[in-house]
Amino acid sequence: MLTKYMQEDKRMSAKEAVERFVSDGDSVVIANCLYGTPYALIHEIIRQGRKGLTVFQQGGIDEIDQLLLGGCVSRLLMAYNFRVAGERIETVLERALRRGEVEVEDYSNYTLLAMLQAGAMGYPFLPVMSGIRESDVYRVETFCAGQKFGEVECPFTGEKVVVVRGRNPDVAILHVQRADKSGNAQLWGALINSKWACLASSRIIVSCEQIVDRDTIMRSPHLTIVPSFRVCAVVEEPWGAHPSELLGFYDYDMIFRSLFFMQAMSEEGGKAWMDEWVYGVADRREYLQHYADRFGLRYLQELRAKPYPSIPADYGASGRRAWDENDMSFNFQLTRDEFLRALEEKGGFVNG
Amino acid sequence: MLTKYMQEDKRMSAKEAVERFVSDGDSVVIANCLYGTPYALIHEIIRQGRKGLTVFQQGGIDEIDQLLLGGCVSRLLMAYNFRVAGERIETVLERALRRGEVEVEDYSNYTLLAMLQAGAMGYPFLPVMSGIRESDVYRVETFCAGQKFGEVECPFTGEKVVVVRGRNPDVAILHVQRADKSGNAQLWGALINSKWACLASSRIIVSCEQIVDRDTIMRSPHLTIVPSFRVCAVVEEPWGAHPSELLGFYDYDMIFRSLFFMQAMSEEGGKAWMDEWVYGVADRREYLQHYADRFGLRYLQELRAKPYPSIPADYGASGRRAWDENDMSFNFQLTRDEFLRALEEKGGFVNG
Amino acid sequence: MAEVKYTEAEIIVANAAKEIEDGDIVVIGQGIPMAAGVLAKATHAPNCVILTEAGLVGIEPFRNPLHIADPTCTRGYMYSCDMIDVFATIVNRGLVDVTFLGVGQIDRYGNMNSTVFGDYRDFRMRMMGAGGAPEFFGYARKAVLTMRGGKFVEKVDYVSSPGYLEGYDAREKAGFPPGSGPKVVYGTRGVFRFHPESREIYLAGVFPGHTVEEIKAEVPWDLMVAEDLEELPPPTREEVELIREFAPEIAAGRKLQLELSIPRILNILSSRAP
Amino acid sequence: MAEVKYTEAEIIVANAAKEIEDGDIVVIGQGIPMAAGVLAKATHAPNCVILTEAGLVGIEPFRNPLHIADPTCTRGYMYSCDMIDVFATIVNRGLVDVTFLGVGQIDRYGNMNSTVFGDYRDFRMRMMGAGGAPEFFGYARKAVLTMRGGKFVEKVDYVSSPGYLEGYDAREKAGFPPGSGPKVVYGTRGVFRFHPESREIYLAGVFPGHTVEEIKAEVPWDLMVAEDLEELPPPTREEVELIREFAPEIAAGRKLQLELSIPRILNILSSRAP
Repeated sequence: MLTKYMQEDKRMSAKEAVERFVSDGDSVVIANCLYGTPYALIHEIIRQGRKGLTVFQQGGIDEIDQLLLGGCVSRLLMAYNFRVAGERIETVLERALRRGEVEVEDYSNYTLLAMLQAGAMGYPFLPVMSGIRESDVYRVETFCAGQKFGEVECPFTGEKVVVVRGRNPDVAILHVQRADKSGNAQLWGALINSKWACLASSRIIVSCEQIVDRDTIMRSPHLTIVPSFRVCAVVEEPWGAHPSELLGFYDYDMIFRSLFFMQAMSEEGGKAWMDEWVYGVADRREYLQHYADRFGLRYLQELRAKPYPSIPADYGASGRRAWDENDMSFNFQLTRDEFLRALEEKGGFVNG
Repeated sequence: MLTKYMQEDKRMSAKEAVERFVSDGDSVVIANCLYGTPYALIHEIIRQGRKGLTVFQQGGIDEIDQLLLGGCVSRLLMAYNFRVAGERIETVLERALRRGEVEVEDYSNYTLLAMLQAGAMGYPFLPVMSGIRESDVYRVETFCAGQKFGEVECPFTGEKVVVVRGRNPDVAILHVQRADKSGNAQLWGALINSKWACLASSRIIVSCEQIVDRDTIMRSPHLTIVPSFRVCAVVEEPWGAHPSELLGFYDYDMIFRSLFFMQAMSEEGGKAWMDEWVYGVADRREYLQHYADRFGLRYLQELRAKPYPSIPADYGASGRRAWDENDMSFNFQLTRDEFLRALEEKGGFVNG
Repeated sequence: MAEVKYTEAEIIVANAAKEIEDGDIVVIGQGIPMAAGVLAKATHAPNCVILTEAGLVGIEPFRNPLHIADPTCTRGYMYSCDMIDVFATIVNRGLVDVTFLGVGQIDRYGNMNSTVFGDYRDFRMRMMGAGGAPEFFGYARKAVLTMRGGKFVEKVDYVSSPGYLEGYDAREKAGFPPGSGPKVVYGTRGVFRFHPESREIYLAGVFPGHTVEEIKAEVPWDLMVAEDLEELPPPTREEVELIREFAPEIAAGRKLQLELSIPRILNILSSRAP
Repeated sequence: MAEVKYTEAEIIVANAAKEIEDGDIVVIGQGIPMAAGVLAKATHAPNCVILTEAGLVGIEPFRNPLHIADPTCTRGYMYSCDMIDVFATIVNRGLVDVTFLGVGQIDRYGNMNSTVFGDYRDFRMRMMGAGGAPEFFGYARKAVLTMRGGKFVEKVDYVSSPGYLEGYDAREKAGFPPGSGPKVVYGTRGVFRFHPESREIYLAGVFPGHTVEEIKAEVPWDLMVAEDLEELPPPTREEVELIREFAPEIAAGRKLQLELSIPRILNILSSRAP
């Protein structure tokens, strides 16, 4: 059975959140895909030297490479991982695979996420589009052998339907625009896998650009992607998704990403990048400071978002209370005293 | 295969929408449950005398009673229908059942909606919580006999899982706060069944309090519950959900509902109500006019919502174009002319 | 200080509210259950999360909701999802601590009927239907039942929501989550619980002014009675004031509520626009 | 008027854009496909709906998106859903008219590999992975392929996205929607289509300045060539201007793009904060 997290205040540092809620050998899902990637949390996991993680990776740019360079990952369930260079340049993933440091199980975007949706819904399996059966995604198995896909006969139509197994990672890490201190997390923009990745997992660590008051959440409940009682830690981390982008805050930092791609083409370069940008800083604040020291803050400022607020939803109602300002009931058209007298007269009180 | 509806302007009257898109014998789902009930569309269906409908009803207050009084419904897949009176008063549904005018198949809220979710997702079935197997909801069947529930063995865990069949109603009727003229429909508040009921259906008729410009939709895409290409008709219908409630517009009208409940306790009373409020008016405008004539507009005004806007989501980004106001590329740091020259010099043109 | 006067509904609400612990996740319906939830949140359980199957999660109603999808009586809520989300990602994941349900018919093993009285086809009365009850009742950690107008019967005419089935370990054998099931029934005269082994319902307490005999007379079998029968406390002044503030209709009870509101309704309905 | 000069990418984008009809629902990825979609919407298909598997539906990018989840280059979009919604409620329901995909390896029956070159375990190169391709390719009404750097092979090393399988009616027999499958491949020198019966790929047209022989030399089997081989039109001035306005990086092509942006990158990286 899932643990609920009911504390009113779950604010803590990334360091504390990872110390308390991510262990060696855990299965971890990165609950933003391409957009809003939780780099602050990922770098903290690397800094703390977590080992033997099984990672569910929907679509990655460079975060998996960084986790591999950190030696954190032993198994990857993966649909897509960006490759910047051609065949002659060996990627970080290729090096790790050739050395036997990591195993990969290939999925399509949809079948990977369907496993998490099934897990989130508490179902042992969910149907997927059965055409996948004709692909090597279906036929070629590694560490999920025998559990990768299944088939059931539909009791209504008789058709053979491919299904995937429900999966429940130990930890989801998510970055969002805003959250309250108890963990109601609000995300907008590309929602890709966030809902299902989080809700499938046993523990959810949320980092956010801003901690907001509870009223902000209560007044825009349609933006909440994960409710507080599922969240174990809230980390306020401005620029927490840099160098990826987040609507309302910043664009992606293509130049900075290029730096990683260029360095990671060689083993030594990749290590140097990690030493400089992950191990060489204590936390995200130092990372930003280092960025400012090295390139000047203006390159970050250039990425800054200009405001473009959504058109609000009006949650208004009459706001009528049971008793109005004259202590009159709208439904009964009685004052409170008259109401109590009526209860008395009509025998409403059992101990009257 | 589903029909797409790509016309840019789908505005029409409720009369035209029902004439064109609802036929005798159709299966229909009411895509708001308890909240925001599309009464204007329901009354129009009754006025046009549709017959032999199969209705999916999640949770009804009086709308099913009204459809039954109109003689529209021959089959009901139903989870809940409000009953105001005790055993001594025969309800509209009881009368219709005893006369054999309608058949009911009982579901739970969840299993009914799971069928629509399966249909919306294009799956032949979906798992449900298997405990339903121990209930008469599972065991007692009427017109869905043999297709009501099924069971499959999970290929991963071996457990026997109860499943429901995917269902695709012919028509969904939905009321929302706002929509654009091409049908992007935005709803907030209790979302209950709206998404799955609509997306499962072949045709979706949307009524809304307000037609808004496209920009309002584009700036708040998280509120869109149904995208335009699924919607076949958009009906602007202020107070279109009266006497139910809709956030940002009005509270429920308990007094008016009481009128129906009281009248519907007798067969003649129910008929009189229908004559007065459905058949006796040509459309929703006349209905509102009749309300004002009969009770005074002030009772409607008392239901009016006071504004309580949500806290916006900031969809801002840097807004940077490929070329800035000086015709300079941010990524290349070249002007357009320099860029074209570079293409030329570096042999970028194949017909150069 | 004079003893506070209270209604039949108020003593049920006040006692049922105590079934909620602070930090509980509570799935709730309209009427007495909602009043109990709001009372608990206003008193001993400020951190409980109240949700309805309509997808309204973390609501804080300032007025009695007319139904489970009524968001006009909150000033916001923390998470807006839909009915499938509630059932699959919350109920099915075992996150619901307490569910409240009203009773139509109930048998000695807590099996409930809210669908039909009499034969399914040749019925005596159609109730509202199963609604959310089968899954809430099936998968919440604790189900709290309230019963006003409901009936104890030897055998329910239709099993809308399975309780302990034939008793003993039948419920667990059928695959329901261990420990789930009905725990307590609040009637108008007393409170009932379920025997830990046989899962047969027994009378666990009586409300002030009522007797075991009265209650046994309403049960068509020889009802077990606890040896250490408790006398349930009347509501406190604070409790009745909170209930009446928020939900005078609930406090009054259905019959009185109708009686009190009909003059206003008739007044409006007979009025003519000026 | 002088003939407009165009790049390798621009003639592909301009021709591929014509595969989109007005009113189409188009699932699209980054790069050439996105440029084609935006070009189509800006010219002959103003009412097409562009969406990505990230749940961004009805986007109107004003700049070339870096990836499919990049909403920084739109000013809003009409419907925000998630990846499951896109695949299940849109793709699986048969609503996608056109999907664009880039080719890694492709065989004569349009089976595609975007996962691995060489043996799966003892690989030569790992590509990006299957991503959204298997289901888009499987369930869209029409798949349009673009190929720059991709290869024709007798047998793909790994079937990421099944095309016509072994040809003829194998695809339909396997249960894919009737009429679905790859329809056209835009290479850098010509365009390929699939024989209506055998489903074998054939050369349907050449780009100006290229020959059938050049193209046949890149295909490891005796490529069929259409009798009525078309010569594909160069892009118009309006088309290249639109492409360069929106996506100069795409216009330049990957190699030149790198070459042109590296000076700026190095400049920044070697700079020190003041």
